[in-house]
Amino acid sequence: MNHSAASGNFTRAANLNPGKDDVVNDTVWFQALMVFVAGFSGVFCSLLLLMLSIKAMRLLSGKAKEAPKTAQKGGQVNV
Amino acid sequence: MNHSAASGNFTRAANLNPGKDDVVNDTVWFQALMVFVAGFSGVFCSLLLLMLSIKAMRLLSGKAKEAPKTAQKGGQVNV
Amino acid sequence: MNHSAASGNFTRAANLNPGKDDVVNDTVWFQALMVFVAGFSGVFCSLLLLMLSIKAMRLLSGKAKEAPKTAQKGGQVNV
Amino acid sequence: MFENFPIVNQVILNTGFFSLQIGHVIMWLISFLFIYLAIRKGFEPLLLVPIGFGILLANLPLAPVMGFSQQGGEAHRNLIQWFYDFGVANELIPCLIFMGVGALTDFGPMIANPKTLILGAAAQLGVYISFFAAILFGFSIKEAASIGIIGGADGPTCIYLTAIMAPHLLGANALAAYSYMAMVPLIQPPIMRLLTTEAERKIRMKQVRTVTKQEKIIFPLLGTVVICLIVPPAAPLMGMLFLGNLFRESGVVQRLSHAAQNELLNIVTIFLGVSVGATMNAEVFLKPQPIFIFILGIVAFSFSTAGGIIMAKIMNLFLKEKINPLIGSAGVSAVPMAARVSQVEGQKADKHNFLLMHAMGPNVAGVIGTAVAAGLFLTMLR
Amino acid sequence: MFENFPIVNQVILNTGFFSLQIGHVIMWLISFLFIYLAIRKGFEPLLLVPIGFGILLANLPLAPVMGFSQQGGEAHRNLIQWFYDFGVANELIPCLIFMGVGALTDFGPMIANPKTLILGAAAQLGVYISFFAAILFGFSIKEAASIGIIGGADGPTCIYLTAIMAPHLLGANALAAYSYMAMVPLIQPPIMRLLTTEAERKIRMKQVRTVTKQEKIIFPLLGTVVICLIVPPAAPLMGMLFLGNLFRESGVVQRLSHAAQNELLNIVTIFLGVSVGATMNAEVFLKPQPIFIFILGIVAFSFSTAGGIIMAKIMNLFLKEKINPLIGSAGVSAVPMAARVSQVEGQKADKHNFLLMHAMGPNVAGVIGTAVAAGLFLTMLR
Amino acid sequence: MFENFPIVNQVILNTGFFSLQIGHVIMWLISFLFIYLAIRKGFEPLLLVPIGFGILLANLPLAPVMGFSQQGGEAHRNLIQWFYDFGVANELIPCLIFMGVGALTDFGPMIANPKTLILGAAAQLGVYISFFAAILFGFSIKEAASIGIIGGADGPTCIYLTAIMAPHLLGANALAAYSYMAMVPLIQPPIMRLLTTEAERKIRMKQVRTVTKQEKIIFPLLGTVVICLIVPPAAPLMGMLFLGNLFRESGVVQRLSHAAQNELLNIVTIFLGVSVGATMNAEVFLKPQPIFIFILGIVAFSFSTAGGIIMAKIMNLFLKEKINPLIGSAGVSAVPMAARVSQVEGQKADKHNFLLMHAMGPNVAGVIGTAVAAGLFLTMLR
Ligand code: NA
Ligand code: NA
Ligand code: NA
Repeated sequence: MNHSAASGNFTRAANLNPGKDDVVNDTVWFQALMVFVAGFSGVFCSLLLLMLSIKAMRLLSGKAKEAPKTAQKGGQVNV
Repeated sequence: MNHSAASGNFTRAANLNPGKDDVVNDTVWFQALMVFVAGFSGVFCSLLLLMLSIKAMRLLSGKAKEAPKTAQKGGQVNV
Repeated sequence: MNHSAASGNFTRAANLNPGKDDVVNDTVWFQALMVFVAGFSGVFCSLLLLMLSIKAMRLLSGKAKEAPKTAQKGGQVNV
Repeated sequence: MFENFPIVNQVILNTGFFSLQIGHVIMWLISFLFIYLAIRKGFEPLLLVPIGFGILLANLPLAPVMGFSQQGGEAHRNLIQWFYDFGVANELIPCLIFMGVGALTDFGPMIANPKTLILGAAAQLGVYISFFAAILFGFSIKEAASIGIIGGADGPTCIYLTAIMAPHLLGANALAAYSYMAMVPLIQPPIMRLLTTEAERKIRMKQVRTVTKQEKIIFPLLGTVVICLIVPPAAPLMGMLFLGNLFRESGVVQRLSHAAQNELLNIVTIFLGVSVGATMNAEVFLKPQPIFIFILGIVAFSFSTAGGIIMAKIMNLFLKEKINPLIGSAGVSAVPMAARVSQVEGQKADKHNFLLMHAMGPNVAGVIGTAVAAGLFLTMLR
Repeated sequence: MFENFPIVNQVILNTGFFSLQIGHVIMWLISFLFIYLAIRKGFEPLLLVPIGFGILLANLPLAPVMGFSQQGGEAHRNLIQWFYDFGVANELIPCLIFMGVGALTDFGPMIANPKTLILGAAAQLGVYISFFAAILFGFSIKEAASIGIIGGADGPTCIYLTAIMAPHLLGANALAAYSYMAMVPLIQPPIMRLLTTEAERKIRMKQVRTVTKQEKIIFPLLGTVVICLIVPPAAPLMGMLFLGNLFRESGVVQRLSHAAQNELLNIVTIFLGVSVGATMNAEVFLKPQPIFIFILGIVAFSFSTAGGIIMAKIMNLFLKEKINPLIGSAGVSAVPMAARVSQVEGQKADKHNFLLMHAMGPNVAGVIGTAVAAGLFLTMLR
Repeated sequence: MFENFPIVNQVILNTGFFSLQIGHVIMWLISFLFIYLAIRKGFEPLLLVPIGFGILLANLPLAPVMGFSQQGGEAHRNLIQWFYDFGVANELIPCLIFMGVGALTDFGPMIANPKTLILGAAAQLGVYISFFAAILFGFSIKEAASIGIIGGADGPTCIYLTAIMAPHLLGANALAAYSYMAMVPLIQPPIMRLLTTEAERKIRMKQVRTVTKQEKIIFPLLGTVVICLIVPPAAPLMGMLFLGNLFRESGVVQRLSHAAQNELLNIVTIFLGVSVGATMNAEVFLKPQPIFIFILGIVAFSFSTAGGIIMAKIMNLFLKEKINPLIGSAGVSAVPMAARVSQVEGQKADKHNFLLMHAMGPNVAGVIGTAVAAGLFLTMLR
């Protein structure tokens, strides 16, 4: 099953890195700003969502017993 | 040296698995019974033979000293 | 970067091992002597040079403090 | 949404949310179920925790975990695909685990009482019964072999054979094998009580003789030659099992024995578990086959248990010193749990009847029995 | 010299002396510098000792260390090229190190105080500031991303992203990342004092509530699903981090948790360090880029520190129970050092103010923040 | 036999019995011999137990252990072929073992007394004598080099060079090298007594000066540069040896040093031993060559021992403070056994003469000497 990450049309369209010696023109400058904004807000959204999920987990499992009964300490490796 | 296990003429002859959706016809049924018998008796023969070898080993090494003198405990790894 | 060890002109020129069943003729005999001399003296030169460098290291770091202050014993692995 | 901001648009389009299907969520629940069973109920945690997590990883839409992803024109293996291709598909890890198992296993009780090997052989009955039943269920003969071997109650052998014979069933087979191994204390007792009389359960067996160090060192060499001559395809598994055992018994290579049963065993167990779990994405798993496999698994374990007990009773017809049939069920090699079950059942009948060491004989014999069964399937069907 | 003795001549011609260039010697000095910093000044020794030695190996003329050497017509990988191709270039080792980090990390303080995640996010500011600055410096956008991620103060993530985006900058990026992580106790305090008032530094925070074992077990599963759905390319890193954490918190797989944080972590660290160092031969390293990278690295770390502190002050505008902004800088995830720096600065203001556990929240949150940032760069730029 | 039952017939035909030849049985005996020597006589057990078992595995007819087996049209590597191709043929494992050796070795005695390096060089005499003798025996020059290096009494270096120069002799060379290393306490004493006078054996040597930590840290860096500049092809072995030593002496990377000399060393030793042993099937081994190799091996060890002693006597002509020639034989780097032999012989002459630390100098110098010799063979002959 080939989970190839949908290759960003962003790279194709703006052909941002024609090679290491690309000239810093306005499109690159603008694209970089877009990456800045999209990236940083992406980080905030992700971690905010994780924060909310942790709070939700807390509510749901609030009443749960303190220490769940874990399995006997089977040192031997079962085949 | 190419130790290729002699590919069973069994698979070629009876072409048992033309694909996952093979119809359970009598030849497959019979073949499966053959595999059942050959396999199970094979397991018995192998383990019986191993049993006999252990008994033989016991006789031969019966008189051997109890704990063989093992090497000094050389912790250092010799290059 | 391809650090291919300059392949010895020695092997090409004297084509020393035309195959395991080569006849021990005088050129092989002489070549082997050359390898003996070059190899053994190479070992001596290398180890002599190492000996001199150790002596030099001793002089330079002679006055250095006895046990340099090593870092605190940070058990935790820093990511 | 953010058409005029192509990048933001692209970030949002490439999140997993848009490719999330109900199948993924179901597989998450299956993953959490097995992790729960492993942690709270102690179901083979060393395997089912990494397998459970592997299932979770395999069902994260668009996540480059299994398969290949394009990078500058070339197809690069994703993270877990490396573990799978170089650890499971090439049959390497199951053999390395067997080396660790060999270094952990004391064959003494079996060497002391060689006829327990017959119990170990008989306890493979479930393998062939469920193999045959699988054919009737419509599985191909190779698939049936991989399902049958679940009855051997031996994780590495099951994964080893399935990876060769029917890789698409790897996840389901491994899950069934490890789950039923964990449920041995539930599955076996009823069958053991059903097939044995009170008197038989009370049979006291003579003290197991002490086996000399010399015998314990010679046995792995003997076993390798005998087994691998009869069933060459079993050589990788048997060879590593007996190599690990030689490390253990030789007493002069503690470093190697320690590495085989700790460092190496733990590291490869992580890779095995995660990669086996990661084969279970929704398309492969959410089909009728796994359900059949779980049914056949119970059939296999029950008949294996029965096979061992019945064989013990048959042998008692001929033996002067009777065998307590309760140790027969230990031929189902969930080492050492099956042997403990025999001990517990034995003590229910007679508190002072210690069967553990006697049951260890068939228990370790069953490990060899299942590897031989797998080798024979390979001889016949590859 | 010894024309009539071809072999002697050949031995001499093939010594490294004749191919030695000034660039090699400079790289030796760089190697010795970082080994000195690692051993005498305690600069991330676990990484900088092998990296430093790798630099030395990569700059021995004619030595078959990296690259390929001809052997009977075929090109064979040299020693370290094996480690690089099968450990770094295929992104494997950084993920295995993250599994060890996960097994070493206690997310408790963060679960107890989820809003510290916002500090962890804000502390990625330096990543994007230096990303943008790198573009202005003329780096390509992929190179800029690999330089920006240095600001995340996270070795494995930096190596993971650089190996995909700009492999030719791997040595410089890794050196900068690990050096600045080691200098966190020098870089952060001035910025922390600059951006906070005496009163703010004295803020006492409520005792961190105890987190139940159940929450600690559920969190890695929750985190994997949430993060990998939003940023699929972060799945390899995040998956392994949370797998290691599940091993730790489940309490039933000590063997696997121990292997992940000791045997496996130590072995792969050796291979990672040596192979990263060995990419730094003179031609690749002795160029202006590394200097810019080191400058941008300082910029990144400073803004990351500032980002965390400023965010804490912003949050205080809305929060009843104030956060001591000094823990904001711990969002720069040099775990656990950045948290210790917060504690030390806190105690300078008020000897009895113990901020360590509070600072661990943003500290571990920053690990997730940087991996998410790397994932987003991959979504946008691969 | 069971014609009408094709499967049963096939199972029987595919057992190893029908393909068993006398050669296989002879190799079994050789395997059991070396396992016996390793376990009962303590002959290098860490290597000879796995090598012995590898020989057994390689001589099980039809067993898919080495080589390739057909699976659905493609040729798949068998189990041990994986270890061989990715551990021995690519020269990886010998270098990793050298890293472990470096982490185990204290170069202090050699740094304290640098002239012991000359003894280490002289003790390579046997390498070149047996190299030359091998040519006279009709071996090709590459084969002769691989046989000569046995005289260096250094397992990893011998396997490293043989895998490049004459892979078909790998089994025989490794067996000879490790057997003779184990027999150093038998081979050396007669030669030591033959070449030294009673007075010489009584020579007391000045207390070895303590070497500063700083010198011990600088030495591996110095050694890497000096040796790898003169003999670039020795870089993989020498680089790893000194990297391991740097881990040991730096004192700030205990985790890495511990991994290098325990986990990593033990795991790769298992793979090395089994795969080297598994190259010894009957066709390759049951030929005259191994016999010659064993003869030349004795020649090599004897001349190496003699070389070290004679050099010590020569040096005494020029030195004020005499060297006890008995430490010269320790230049044959079976570390630390050869040094112990010098101590024992010294005490036979004078009970209170402790030569061990003095003998450790040439002993560890011999490790470098042999690796340099191997590097020079590669420079001249590859
Ligand atoms: Na079994
Ligand atoms: Na971070
Ligand atoms: Na040597």
